[in-house]
Amino acid sequence: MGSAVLATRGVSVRFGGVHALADVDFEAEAGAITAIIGPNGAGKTTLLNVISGMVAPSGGSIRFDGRDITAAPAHERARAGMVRTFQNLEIFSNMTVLENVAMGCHGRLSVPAWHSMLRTPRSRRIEADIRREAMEALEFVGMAEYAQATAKDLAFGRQRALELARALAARPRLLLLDEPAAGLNIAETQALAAMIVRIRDTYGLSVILVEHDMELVMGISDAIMVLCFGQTISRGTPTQVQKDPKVVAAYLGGDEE
Amino acid sequence: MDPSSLLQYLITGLTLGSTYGLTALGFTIIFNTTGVINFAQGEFVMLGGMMSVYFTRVLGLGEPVAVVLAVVGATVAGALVERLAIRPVRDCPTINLIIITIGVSILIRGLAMLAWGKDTHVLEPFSGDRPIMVLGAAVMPQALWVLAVSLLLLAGLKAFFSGTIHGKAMLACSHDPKAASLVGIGVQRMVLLSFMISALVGAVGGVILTPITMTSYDVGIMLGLKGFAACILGGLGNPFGAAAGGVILGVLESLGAGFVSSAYKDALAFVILLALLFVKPSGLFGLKDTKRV
Amino acid sequence: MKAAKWVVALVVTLLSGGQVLAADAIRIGAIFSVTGPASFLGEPERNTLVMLQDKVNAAGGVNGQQVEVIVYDDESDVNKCVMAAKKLLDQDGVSVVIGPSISGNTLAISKFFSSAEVPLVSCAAAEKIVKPVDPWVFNTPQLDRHAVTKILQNAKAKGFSKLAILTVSDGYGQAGRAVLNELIPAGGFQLVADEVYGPKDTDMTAQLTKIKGASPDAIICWGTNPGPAVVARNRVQLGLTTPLYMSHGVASDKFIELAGDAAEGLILPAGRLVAVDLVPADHPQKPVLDAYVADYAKAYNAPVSSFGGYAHDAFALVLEAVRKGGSAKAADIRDNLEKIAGFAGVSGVYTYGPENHNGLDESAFIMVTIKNGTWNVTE
Amino acid sequence: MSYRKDMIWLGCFFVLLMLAPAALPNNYFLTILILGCLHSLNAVGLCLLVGHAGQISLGHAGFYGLAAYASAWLSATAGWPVEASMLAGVALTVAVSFLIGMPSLKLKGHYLAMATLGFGIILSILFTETVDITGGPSGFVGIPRLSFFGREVKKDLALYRVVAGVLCLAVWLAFNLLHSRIGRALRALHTSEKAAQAMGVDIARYKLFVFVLSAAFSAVAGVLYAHYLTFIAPSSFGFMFSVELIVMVVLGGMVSVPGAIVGAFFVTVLPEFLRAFENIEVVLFGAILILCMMFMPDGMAGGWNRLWARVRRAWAARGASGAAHG
Repeated sequence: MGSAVLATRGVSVRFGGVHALADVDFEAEAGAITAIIGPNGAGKTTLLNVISGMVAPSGGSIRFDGRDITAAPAHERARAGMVRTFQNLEIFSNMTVLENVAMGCHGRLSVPAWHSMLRTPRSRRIEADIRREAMEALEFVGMAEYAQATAKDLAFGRQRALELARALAARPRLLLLDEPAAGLNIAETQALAAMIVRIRDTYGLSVILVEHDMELVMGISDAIMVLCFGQTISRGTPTQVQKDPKVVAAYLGGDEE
Repeated sequence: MDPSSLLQYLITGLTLGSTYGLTALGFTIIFNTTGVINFAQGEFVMLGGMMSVYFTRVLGLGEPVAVVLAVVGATVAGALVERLAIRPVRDCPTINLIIITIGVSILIRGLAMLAWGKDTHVLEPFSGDRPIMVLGAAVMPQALWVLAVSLLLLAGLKAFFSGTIHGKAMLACSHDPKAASLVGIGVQRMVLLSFMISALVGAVGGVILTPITMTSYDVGIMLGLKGFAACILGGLGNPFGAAAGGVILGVLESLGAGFVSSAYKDALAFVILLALLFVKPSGLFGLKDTKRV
Repeated sequence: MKAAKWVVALVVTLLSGGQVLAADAIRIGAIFSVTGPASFLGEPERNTLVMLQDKVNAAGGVNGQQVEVIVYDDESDVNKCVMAAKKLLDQDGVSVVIGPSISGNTLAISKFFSSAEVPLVSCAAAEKIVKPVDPWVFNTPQLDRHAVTKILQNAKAKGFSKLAILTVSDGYGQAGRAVLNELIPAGGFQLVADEVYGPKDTDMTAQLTKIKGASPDAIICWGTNPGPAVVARNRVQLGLTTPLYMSHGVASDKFIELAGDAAEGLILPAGRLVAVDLVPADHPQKPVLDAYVADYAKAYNAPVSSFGGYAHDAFALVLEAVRKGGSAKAADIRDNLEKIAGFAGVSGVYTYGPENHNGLDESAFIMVTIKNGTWNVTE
Repeated sequence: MSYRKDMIWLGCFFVLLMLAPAALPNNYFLTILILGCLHSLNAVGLCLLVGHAGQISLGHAGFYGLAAYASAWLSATAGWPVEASMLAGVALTVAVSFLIGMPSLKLKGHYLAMATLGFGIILSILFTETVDITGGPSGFVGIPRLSFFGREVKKDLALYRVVAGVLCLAVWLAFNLLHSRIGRALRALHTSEKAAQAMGVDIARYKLFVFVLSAAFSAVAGVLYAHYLTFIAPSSFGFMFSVELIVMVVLGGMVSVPGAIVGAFFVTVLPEFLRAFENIEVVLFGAILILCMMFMPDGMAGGWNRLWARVRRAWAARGASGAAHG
């Protein structure tokens, strides 16, 4: 398994007395789209939060590109090339679309603060680079024309695309998508699926996908892990997982899904 | 240090702390329904004290009548503040509302100064000023009044919030105003009610404190400041935390003055408050993370 | 650009708002803390000055010239005081200024007066104002040093040796504390406790308990209302029988009202204004005191305060200088102020000189005791 | 607003500041202008901190005072040259704000307000009680006047130009910052700390940076204040002044630097206007504050923008109808 871009070993998370995650081993291979699925409350988003550094695990370790990042804060993980989106849209609502995407370049195109304050030539060059690359990312998701709009004025689907563009502008090696299809209609979901594949193919990055929409997951995933009540109950290719009786039982006995 | 001195410091701190706690209680009630720190809270306390002085001295009313009138007057003032200054801008960001309450406090203070002058006034203690000696420490009868009324108010609020429809509705507003209005609670009415109740609590405090602390048009600033500190110390949103925070602050000040230095007693109290905040970022009895300002 | 238009509009309004005054009147500026924490000083001072202005003008003015008093309120704030001083000097072109009410503000603006060469007659008491002597700066209140000396004389006579002090942490208390710390050891006393309370504090039990532990023969409290009234009350509440001296800062009926029964037996130095009825008829201050009390009662239907007296004396001294020198020019007023000797005012008998810009001594004070809710002279 | 528009505004503002004294008859107005500029300097720093990064501070009066006292003590008591004292005063304040900011900025909302308020009060108690150093409540007397290389800035006019120049410089720095990646990061962490972190923003560092920067602005204002007035007293640096500074920023519209400056001048000058009303002044001030917040919820900057938009619409409508008639 030398090609795993991300691997967790024995990750556990407790909220109060509840085990949100129990001893989870997870791996995502480089260049692959890996999905995490499971019924509501299975701990999918918690796992994503642990991976991205938003939640500290109570046990276990996380390796990214072979480096142990268990103790690294979220912003360092982002700078190391791991960028995520959020299930409940965390766009910078009062900023313009372009500025939102420019935030994606923040960690990568950096310059000491005094350059920015004095607006030195170096700072101006960086700002120009940021602007150019942010526009490229916007063009990639087909939103160049909205560059100057205020983010909160966009339609919901566009806000999702904006989050994706913002993540892309960071040129991540690993993209974490937290329920990117939530709230999208069928057509939009199909476009999203195509977009995710195109992103992977164009930039050669790895994707970890947490998603409820089974059609989307089964359609584009290379590997799937199924969580139930904080524990891994199955893993494999989409076909393997679909046939796994434990998975079927979990979903049927689970809830509304 | 002999034990009777220590006891005296504790008693002093407790009395002082009750004054802070009472102000803090008012802060909590408004914060819980609106998320606003009402900078005019100290002014309600001042109004209670000044009005009872006015009614007894100038109008020559008996103390019980004057006290009731003063509390009613301050409650009306609380209602007016909500109707005239808060309701018209209810959709504004919290910080705007806070600035408005600063304006309200300046306004009320100014009006009080115009109406009643800049002098300091006293009110006769309710049951004389002959101290009761306890193990060599003096306890003022009025201090007992303060403690008793504070406890009564706390118990009353507790009963109100957990036992009455209106109280429960107010709590609901604090948790989720949208949901509250969906289930048919008039959020605006609750906000009005919260201003009235907190003005009432403040005014009662002002009335019972005045015999100990005296009063003048500008006492509200200091009380507001200490009351806010007490609130934060106890954990915003928790009435019992607020009362406890007040008492802790008062005792800290009194012990600081007694054992460390009277010049630095306030500084000492704030140093300890800050240290506690850094260990417990949402106060001693904080219920939940608060929203940002 | 918005700021631009705004400022221009503002300037125009300010300019047009400037008063136009009679050209031949003697212009006297005044800065008092009419509002803010020090309003208990500034309000009677302002009232006194306005009253005296009307009285003098009604009587035909000084040397045939009317007097024009321009009063600004510094709101007890040093920035506002500086602005008021600049306004008086640069815009109103006054030839002398009376005030400010508080020491800090006086110290903040005094150098403007030396450089503008306009005399300033302050109503604040700090020694720093007149020591070292600034040729252009005078003051009228009795110095803290004189009050402390009076208290210590009394304490010595009573055979006290261990003293405790309790002072307020504002400018008044700080100045008193410094003098007390100097004169108590110098007078052969032992200072056993040195406690402080805040200007807004409402309970001094803790400080008094600590003082009690040091078992002094007497306590000296230095502050202005309402703090000392709280101290007096707390002392009784704690059952303390140690004698308590107060400063002249509380020498007003208001203090007795605030302290109530707890004021009984307290001793303090006070100007004669506090007990006008007790001043012998042949005392040089008697006519001045009587007139001031009567005028003030008539004009404001309110009791006088010694603070108003400071403004009274400042105004009277300035007019005396104008009258004597026959000139209302700034430099002449300064020169003639220094020549004033034996001039009876409300606060005492003034004798200024090139090295003495305060003009009073201990004789400006009498020691009084509060008995049955009123003042009694103890010497 | 684009960077270019901001620069044009700054240019106009600078010219206005430099020309203003010519229209003023005397020193009294200069005093107001100088204080207005110093308050603006404070407000611009707070605008970055409160308006953009969303971190409240009720302790900046303490920083203003700390720098003023440090520079006053170094120059008057320790005999340092004024320039060196001012630098040291600012440096000390920056260091102190760093130490205060580190633990405080972990707190949020009202708790952060309380922590900064607490530090502000502790500082102001120190100013009052360390009588031997600060002169205590009656103030610090005999601070040397502002001077450069041994040459004292005697005239108020010259001193005003220095202060106005420093203000413009500070505004320039603020504009540069706001139009850079740092400004974006500050606004981003204001809206969503989670998302900002996910974009690689070290939010603790950025909060601390902007906190220290705003303290530095206040410190620069403080040292200039001390060496302008040559007298300082603790009452100028109390809790109420911190509140007043926040009022200036909010009145200005929170996020607008020009707004903060207008707010600062407004709060500085308004009492001078109201002085004629004597005792009613305080009441009027309170009422005006309430009315401003009611009718200009997004501050003076917002009010101006709306007014301007309306004027432009009216203009366009008139132009259109004119064209139709023609």
